[in-house]
Amino acid sequence: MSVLLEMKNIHKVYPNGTAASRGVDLQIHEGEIHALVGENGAGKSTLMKMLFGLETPTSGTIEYKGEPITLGGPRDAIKYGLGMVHQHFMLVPSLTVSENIVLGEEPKQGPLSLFRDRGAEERQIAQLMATYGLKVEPQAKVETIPVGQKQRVEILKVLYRGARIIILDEPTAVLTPQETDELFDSIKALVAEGYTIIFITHKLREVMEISDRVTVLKAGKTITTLMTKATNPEEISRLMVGREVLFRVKKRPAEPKDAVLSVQGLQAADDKGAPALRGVSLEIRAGEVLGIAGVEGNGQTELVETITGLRPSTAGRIRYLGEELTGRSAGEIRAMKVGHVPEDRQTAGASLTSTIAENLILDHYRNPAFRRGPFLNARKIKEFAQTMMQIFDVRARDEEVAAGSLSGGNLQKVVIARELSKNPKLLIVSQPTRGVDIGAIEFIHSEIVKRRDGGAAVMVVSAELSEVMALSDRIAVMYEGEIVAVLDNTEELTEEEIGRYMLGLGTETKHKEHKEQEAI
Amino acid sequence: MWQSIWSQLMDLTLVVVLLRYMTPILLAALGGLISDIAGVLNIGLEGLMLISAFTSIAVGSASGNWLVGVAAGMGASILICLCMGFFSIKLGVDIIIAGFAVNIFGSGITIFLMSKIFHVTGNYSPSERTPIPAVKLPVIQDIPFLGKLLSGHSLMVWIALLAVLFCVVLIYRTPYGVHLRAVGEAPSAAKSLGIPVNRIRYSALAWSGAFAGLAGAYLSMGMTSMFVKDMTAGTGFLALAVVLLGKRNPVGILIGSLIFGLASAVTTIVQTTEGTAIPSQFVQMIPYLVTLAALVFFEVRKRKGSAVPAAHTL
Amino acid sequence: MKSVKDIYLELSGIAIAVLVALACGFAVILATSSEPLTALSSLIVDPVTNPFNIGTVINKAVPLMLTGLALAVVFQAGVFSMGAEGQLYMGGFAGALAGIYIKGLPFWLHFPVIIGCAMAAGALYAAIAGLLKTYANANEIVTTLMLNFVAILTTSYFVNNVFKDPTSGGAARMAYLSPEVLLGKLIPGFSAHGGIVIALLAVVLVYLLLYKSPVGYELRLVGKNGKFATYGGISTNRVILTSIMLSGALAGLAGIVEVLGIHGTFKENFSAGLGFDGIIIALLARNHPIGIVVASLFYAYIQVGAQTMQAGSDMPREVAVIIQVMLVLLVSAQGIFRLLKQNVRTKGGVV
Amino acid sequence: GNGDSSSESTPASANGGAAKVKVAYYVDGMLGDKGFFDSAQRGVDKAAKELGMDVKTVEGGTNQADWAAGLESLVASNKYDVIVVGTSNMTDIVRELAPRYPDEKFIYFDDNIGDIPNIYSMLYAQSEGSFLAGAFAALVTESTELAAANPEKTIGFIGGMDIPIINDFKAGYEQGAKYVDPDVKVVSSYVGDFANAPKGKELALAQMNGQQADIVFQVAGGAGLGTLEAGNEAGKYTIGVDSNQNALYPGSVLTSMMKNIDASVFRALELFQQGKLEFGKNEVLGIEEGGVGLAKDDLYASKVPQSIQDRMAEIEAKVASGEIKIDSILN
Ligand SMILES: Nc1ncnc2c1ncn2[C@@H]1O[C@H](COP(=O)(O)OP(=O)(O)OP(=O)(O)O)[C@@H](O)[C@H]1O
Ligand SMILES: Nc1ncnc2c1ncn2[C@@H]1O[C@H](COP(=O)(O)OP(=O)(O)OP(=O)(O)O)[C@@H](O)[C@H]1O
Ligand SMILES: [Mg+2]
Ligand SMILES: [Mg+2]
Repeated sequence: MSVLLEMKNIHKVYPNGTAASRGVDLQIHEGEIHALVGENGAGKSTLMKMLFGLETPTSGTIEYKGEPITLGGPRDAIKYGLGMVHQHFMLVPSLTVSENIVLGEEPKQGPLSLFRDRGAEERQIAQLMATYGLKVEPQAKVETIPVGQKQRVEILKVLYRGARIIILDEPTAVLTPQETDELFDSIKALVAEGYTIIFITHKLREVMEISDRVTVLKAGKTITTLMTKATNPEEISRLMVGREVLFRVKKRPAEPKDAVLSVQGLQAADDKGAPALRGVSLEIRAGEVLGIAGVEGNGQTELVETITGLRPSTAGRIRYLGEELTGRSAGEIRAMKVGHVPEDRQTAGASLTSTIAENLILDHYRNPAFRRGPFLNARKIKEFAQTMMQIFDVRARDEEVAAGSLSGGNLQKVVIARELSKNPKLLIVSQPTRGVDIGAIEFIHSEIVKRRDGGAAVMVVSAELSEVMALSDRIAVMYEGEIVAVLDNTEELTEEEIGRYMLGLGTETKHKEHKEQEAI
Repeated sequence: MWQSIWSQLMDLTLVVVLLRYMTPILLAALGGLISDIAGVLNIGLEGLMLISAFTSIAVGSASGNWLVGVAAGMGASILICLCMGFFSIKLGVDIIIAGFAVNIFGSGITIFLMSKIFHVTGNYSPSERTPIPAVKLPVIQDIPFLGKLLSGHSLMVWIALLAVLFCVVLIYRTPYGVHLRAVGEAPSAAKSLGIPVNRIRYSALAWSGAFAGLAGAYLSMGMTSMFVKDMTAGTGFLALAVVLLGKRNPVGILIGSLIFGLASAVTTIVQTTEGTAIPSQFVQMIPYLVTLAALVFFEVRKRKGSAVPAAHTL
Repeated sequence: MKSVKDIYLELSGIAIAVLVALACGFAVILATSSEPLTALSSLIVDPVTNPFNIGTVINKAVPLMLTGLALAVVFQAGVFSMGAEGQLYMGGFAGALAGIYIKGLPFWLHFPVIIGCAMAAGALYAAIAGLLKTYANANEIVTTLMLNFVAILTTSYFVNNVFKDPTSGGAARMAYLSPEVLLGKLIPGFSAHGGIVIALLAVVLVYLLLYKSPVGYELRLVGKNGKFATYGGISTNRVILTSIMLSGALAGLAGIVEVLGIHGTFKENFSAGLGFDGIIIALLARNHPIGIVVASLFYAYIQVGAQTMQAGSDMPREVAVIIQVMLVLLVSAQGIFRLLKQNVRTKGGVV
Repeated sequence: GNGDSSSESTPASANGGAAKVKVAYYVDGMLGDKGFFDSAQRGVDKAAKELGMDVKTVEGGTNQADWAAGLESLVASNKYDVIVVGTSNMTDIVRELAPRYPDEKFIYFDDNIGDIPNIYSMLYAQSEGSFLAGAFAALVTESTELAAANPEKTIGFIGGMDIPIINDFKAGYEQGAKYVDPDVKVVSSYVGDFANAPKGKELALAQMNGQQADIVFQVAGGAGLGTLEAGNEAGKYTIGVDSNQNALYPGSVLTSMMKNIDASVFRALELFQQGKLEFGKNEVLGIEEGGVGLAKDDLYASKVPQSIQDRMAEIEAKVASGEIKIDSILN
């Protein structure tokens, strides 16, 4: 295979002084799937932004087919056939899917080509979708479609621009396993047509499954590039993190005690007013982890929000340690030692423009122990924040750093630290490791298990089936706003079996346990 | 009073007055709209209108041609907007500060130029008047009802109404319009697609300058034939309110301007009716109270439409 | 927190901006004046050399500090109120009424009652916009702009009719307040009045409130990320309403301090845009109370400079105003700071 | 007077070697109102030209808070022999300030300042002038000789703001109209400020078209210019204010109610130069003293029917002699 793109000795210093790349080399061969891995903040996204012309390297050269090129902006990159799907969606929410796809390259008509040609737009998009099997409702506003479809829109955008080299920055972080499979099918189809793919992920399983070669970055430097066939996840993770990483969570069998949370016949509506929970009943006992599995959009989000008081219920009851939670405000519920790690850490889980310390004291600023007279006790807060950062290994200069400047993994650690620092009796954790590197995953998982062993009731919601299976003692499967099965997480339980329930194809035999659960 | 309002409604005087009050607000608000959807809220409409009002009448009377005057007014206003862009986009001045600066500047520079060029203070009424012509529709003007409704309005009234259509087409029917919205809503997304974000912002400011320019020209060469210092007297801020009242969409802005125009027209009638017992200050409040009421009405109605109650109120 | 280097960069940035602004101003002066040196020195030197002018700078800075604070409080909560002007009128009005019509109180009680009435009136008036925002989701820019007109017209009606001092002749004003409740001169012979003490006190209190108290924590959190605050169990509506009312109280305080310090009673049109100047001050100071002190003094300084230049040279008022605008624009040009920092940080690199 | 100023170095001046009288005029607002500020400026300018005085005008701007300090810095600079200042807005400020600078001299216009030895003040009986305007308007609306006068006995008044000083004009205007004919209706409206010319025009058009007012008296500064334009456009009549505005729209602006501030300021300055100005004196300048009156220029002579001119001369004489008593709402 010929070398299509080469980045040589790339350095990048951001205006705020962060050295994100410190001599990176990368070679991309034509027609390959090239995986890029590394810890959070290793400089993967930065490198790709430079390749796509969004950032300018401080020094170093980029070559296309052996010729040095300069990329003044995305337009230049598009000329060389580059396309990029960004880690955080680059979509305009109030525009429609098709407007987003053609944005900047609209088909035009009329005098001086002044007007949009909506007919041509529709035709071209329909054809594109048919060719690559990526279906999205073209006239829907982007703000109304689910993440999986947003991802497709991003890929369609790239294809529409005729890109031959496609950069995918953590495309699977927000996808369900099914959606990931579909994405991989599309990627394989593209490669078969001669496209070149650069693929960033934290999931080594995916690296092994789909890539031809893999480059490992660490702290802004290239460690090495390996043939995927000639390596294994253990080796990659050792190169990334610099030590052995455990892939299975070590945990003892659960010793469940009294029920902490019991939910009965819970109903609630989604944002548009349609029923999202249609009578959910479940129970979590102290010292156990209940995993919630399900294809995203089957009511998991609403379930968590209703229990934590962020969404009103329309029927049913929630009891927590013998007290009624229904109708209480989020503030009251949080004050009752309910911890909640929300699925969306960027907006709900953290205030990016506030400092780390400010993010950490969300539950404590009203606490007299953190007061001095009518004021906040700055010294106490500082001590607290520093302790938390130490315990949870949050890597940042100090506690006054804006949360937004942390890498995803570190930010997630801040959120987890805050929720665990209140010693919750009930801990509800949504997507705890989305977009987080393997070292941090290991850490977060072990913290969750520690809490369970400390006697907390834990609910884990994750789109990552493997994560649910690794952490849970029992697994409840949600389908269309109902719990269709509650399964004991034993050695015999397989992903396939859970998958069947997730798709609504459950069998009678397993429904037995489901009924049992309802009887409680 | 009611009788007076009724009779003026019937003989369409109310409509004619309404259109005159509506026009400058509508034009300036459309300008505000375009910059606002591109993410650069233009607080400087007031100053821009003053600058254009002065420039257009000065150039119009010097050249003896209203069209040249209007063009000059628009040009001056666009130029100031580009300077605003330079300060806010290039030098990072907060766009709101830049807008206030334009307002202060507009008031000062017009008075200064008036005294330097025409050696007058306070106001300038050229001896040669070059008003923006009124449109008399040949046959229609003789039809009783239709004639008064459609004929005899200043050309700028029609331009303002057409400008609504123009903005609809510009924003929703052209690629440029989509780019405007993208730049305002998700600049980094726009940038990642190679859309020149800053250039779009400059252009949006230029549009707002063009429309504010038309509005200003109408004040000095349409509604009146003179420039009076600070003659906008808050119109730019009302236009800003209408941008937001109209939910950032041209038709909404038309409705907002009509509501405001109607309230002003009715206020004028109330104010000129003999023997109203209401103190004048309270009569003058009517347009503002009506705007408030309209805002609340639209919001409450919208909220009734959505099924989910806001999760957390007080 | 900022490192010493950052502060150093910031300061040199400001110095550069001021120099550029002065250069621009000097160019304008050269082009329009026949005595540019006199004009320039009266613009820059006069406000700080003559004690009378220093007092004037301080007096002008006082209401700016208070309205600047008022707006910083709402801006920090993510609410773009433009209503300080109307709230200021309401505050000055109610405070003056309390000063004139509440009789028989000893000074030490009367004064706080006046201040309290003014702040309460400002807060209550602001609450209208706050309630419209939280309950009807009505855009605060529109409501506050409209309410400004309503406040000015309402007070105008009352001061011209109901509460007009019969001896005031053609100028509409209420009766003068008794001298003992007025803010007297701080030092005899020096024109600065006691308002500066109130303003600085307010700065300290607002600073403590915003940065050191739980209320301030909630307020800033709502401003920075309302979703996060909601998730954390903070009622965003309550916080928004609190911030708007707090802002109204501060604007009301600005009104009554002007009344007690400068005018002696409530006069029609006494504010002349102080509420809008406050927006500029708050933005210049990036909503920080300490910055507001500096920004207000700077703004007052250039305003007085513009006046002394007009009085002391052949510069017309308008040119002075234009130079004033240039100074504000350039000093707030963050781009200059950004470029400076970037050059320092990435120096040595190929850009 | 200001006999001794030998210490001052004077540039070669018109009046042969003698030191120039230095005059400062403090405007508590901005010039360009085409009203009393401008009028006083004309008086000051005339003094500069004809009496060779050295004149400096300082505009205080619209912020009231600046005025006291602005005037004081002018006074304290000690550069001027006499300071011209006026309007009812400055009364309290000057009353407080003048006693603290007993060596400075003030000429005060448009209000009476009371018993302060270093101030000479002049008050214009604007209600007297407005009375004449009202009588004139009533005669016009009832006229059969004027083409645009309709049978309706309605006249209009447009004020800048609903404030006492404006309402004093209005009160005089109404008294004048009722004097001529008690049945005349007066329609009054206010612009809300002194700048919004388009609104001044709309209000006038509404009075003229909606209420059949055939003549409108404007007391609205810059906004009033819109009113005058409306009269011209609607083919109706208007009355200007403060200075002679007859020439703005000949034949439509039939006359103007003038406050002769320029003449009186000039007169005071002239007396000052001659050392004859009586400081400590308060004068009320009415019709008799030439302080107020209608503008009777060539346009007036040619456009106003002789019968009305005659009636006005008669009424004026009665006002001047005190036969007609006019109530002012001020004081
Ligand atoms: N715009 C920026 N300005 C300043 N620093 C930045 C910026 N973007 C990224 N960084 C910093 O550069 C470093 C590398 O970030 P980058 O986004 O490339 O990491 P990454 O490898 O993509 O991490 P992740 O796995 O979390 O996506 C980090 O320390 C980050 O904080
Ligand atoms: N302007 C900036 N200044 C400082 N840091 C920044 C800036 N922009 C982004 N970063 C940080 O750079 C890091 C990488 O950014 P990016 O957005 O690629 O990843 P992320 O989603 O935060 O992390 P992850 O991929 O682990 O989920 C993040 O920590 C981000 O917060
Ligand atoms: Mg990344
Ligand atoms: Mg008549």
